[in-house]
Amino acid sequence: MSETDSATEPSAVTAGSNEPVQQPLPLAFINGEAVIEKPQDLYIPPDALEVILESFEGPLDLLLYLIRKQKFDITTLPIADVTRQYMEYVEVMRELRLELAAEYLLMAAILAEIKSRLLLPRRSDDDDDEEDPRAELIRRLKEYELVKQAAEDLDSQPRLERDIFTVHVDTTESVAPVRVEPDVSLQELVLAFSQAMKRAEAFEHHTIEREALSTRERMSMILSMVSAAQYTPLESLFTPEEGKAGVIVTFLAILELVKESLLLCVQAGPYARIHVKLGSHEEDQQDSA
Amino acid sequence: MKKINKTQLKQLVEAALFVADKPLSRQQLRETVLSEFTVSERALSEVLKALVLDYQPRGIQLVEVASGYRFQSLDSLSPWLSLLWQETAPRYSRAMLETLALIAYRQPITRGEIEQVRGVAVSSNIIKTLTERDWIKVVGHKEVPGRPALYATTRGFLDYFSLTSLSELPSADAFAQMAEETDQAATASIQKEAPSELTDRANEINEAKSVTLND
Amino acid sequence: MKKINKTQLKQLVEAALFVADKPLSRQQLRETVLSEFTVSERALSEVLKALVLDYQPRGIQLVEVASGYRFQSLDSLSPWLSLLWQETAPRYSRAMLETLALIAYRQPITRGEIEQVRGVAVSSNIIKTLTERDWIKVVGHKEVPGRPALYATTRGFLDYFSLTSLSELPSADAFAQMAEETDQAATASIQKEAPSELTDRANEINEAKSVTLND
Repeated sequence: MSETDSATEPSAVTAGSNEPVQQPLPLAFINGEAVIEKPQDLYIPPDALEVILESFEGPLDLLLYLIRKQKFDITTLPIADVTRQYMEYVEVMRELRLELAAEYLLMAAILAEIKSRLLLPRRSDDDDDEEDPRAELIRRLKEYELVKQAAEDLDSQPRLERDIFTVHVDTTESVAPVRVEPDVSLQELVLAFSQAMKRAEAFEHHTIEREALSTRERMSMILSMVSAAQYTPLESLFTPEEGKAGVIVTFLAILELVKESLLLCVQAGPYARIHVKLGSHEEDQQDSA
Repeated sequence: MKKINKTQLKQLVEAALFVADKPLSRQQLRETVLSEFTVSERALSEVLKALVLDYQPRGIQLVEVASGYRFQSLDSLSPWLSLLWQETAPRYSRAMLETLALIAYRQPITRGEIEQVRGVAVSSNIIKTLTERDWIKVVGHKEVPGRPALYATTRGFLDYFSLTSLSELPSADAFAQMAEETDQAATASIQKEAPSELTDRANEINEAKSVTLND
Repeated sequence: MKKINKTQLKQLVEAALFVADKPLSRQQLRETVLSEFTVSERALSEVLKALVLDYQPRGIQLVEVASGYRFQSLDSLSPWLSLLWQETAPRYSRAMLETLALIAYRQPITRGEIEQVRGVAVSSNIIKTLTERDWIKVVGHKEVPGRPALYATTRGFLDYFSLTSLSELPSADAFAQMAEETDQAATASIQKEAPSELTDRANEINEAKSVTLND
């Protein structure tokens, strides 16, 4: 930054001495009123200047303001005039010991550089390659002007909270969130079983096989078919349509249930119909349920 | 105080009732959106009545509640409107899946028996969740002290997994193969289990089982 | 899938758009309130169009914004509706609006590029506020030293400004034209601003650029 600083000083001097007397420098608008005074002639309260400084969004904004104020055309940017006015402005800020953003000094350096390049005599063989040193700055000013306009347009765009409000309608009490249950795949289930079994000790008889499964399934089925309150005819537990295998599985399941006292088998006399009901302890359970 | 025509009054009152976060009373309407205007009590009543009528055939209704007027959805639409608020439940834990698997493969089974295999307690929450999902149910009680409930899977469980019967559940032989596939897919849950070990264990289990069945 | 008649469909869609906390897209309507019903794309369009028309003369309007359809109050009623709230709408500084405008028109864009165009540093606070408002988000990182974040606007931004797409932004055309010109010069200008070490390189680029410009 020290290089930039030193570059600012001489160019500011040059700007002041080389150019003809200009219009009074318009500093800024305060509450819509243009402040057009030569800064060195007029005491500006520091507060007011801070307002001025804050009203610019940086050096490009200040430059645009200066150009527009003087009714200059951006594309034919009179670099000497603009530079001189810019430097005066920067000087005032320095005099008032306002904290000057580095960007303002950098712009001062750019302006000085452009001006000096314009002053240098051109060598004829360079002419083809040499572009107007102002071109880049002009491009940036045009671009910034567009952004500035876009920001204003955006600000005037109807927006929520200020111009439009979203509606708020309550539901009646009968609306309740719907819970979406997680998906489980068969593979996950089988793997979970294999993991559980893997951890279990080998001597424990946690068995798995097709027949065992269907017997156990049948056991569950029978338990849900019979009640503790009344007897169910044994034959109603069989489904002849299943064939021999089905009947055997059902019979095995009944035997297993009887063995575990989950099922009570009752026969009134020889050759009488056999009835089943849930184990005696089930009775209390069923009644209370 | 300015005048306001009926159309504007209706629009303003309507919009106010819609954008407010809570019901608005006549008083509140007068103190806010209507504060600049001269509006007779009768004019306001008429506008409110007209609005109530306007919305009668629509999906939302203007109703008067204790604290004022508010728009609310038609009660009969609630079953579908509820679908706007879907809470996705978190994925099931390993404990949940193992419990379900044990009930599926070893039914009817008590909670104690599940705990014995898993080596850890089964939380009531797991049983509750599986019951609420209609995947498991109590089918009886075991004749041991405490008469613990015996759990089995439901028809809903079979339907969910597209099974016609429990015998269609993949058998022990399928474990090793599945584990292998899963290993390749690098699923974290099963990664540690070497496929060969699993096969051995599955065989052991099969042997142990045949003894049980024969006694 | 059930059938639903036109009156019921209209009531359901209307109520859903009213009770939802945010705009609903056709897709969202189908996935929630309409999930049980067979509704053709044409029937849904017709119902939405009819609802837009129904509300045209009213105090609230059905509009389409970036993320779907929503009911909102009539723009012209805002001076009075604002009276419903104690606090006034937030105002945004020029710095923030210019930054937001640049991100909107030039996305994806880095902070450095924004600073380049504006000629001043962009405060972290501005980026933070815009991010928290859910108006901008990081969509990637530019493959240059330091891999700076690339910012873009969100759907929330469009919704907030009642836009359906970026092409509806005011002065979009002027920007597109400028962007074309700037694209050619962009690299050069970045280098030119750089401190003296880069001067050599900047000159090279400037030379290259002048060739481009003279085409």
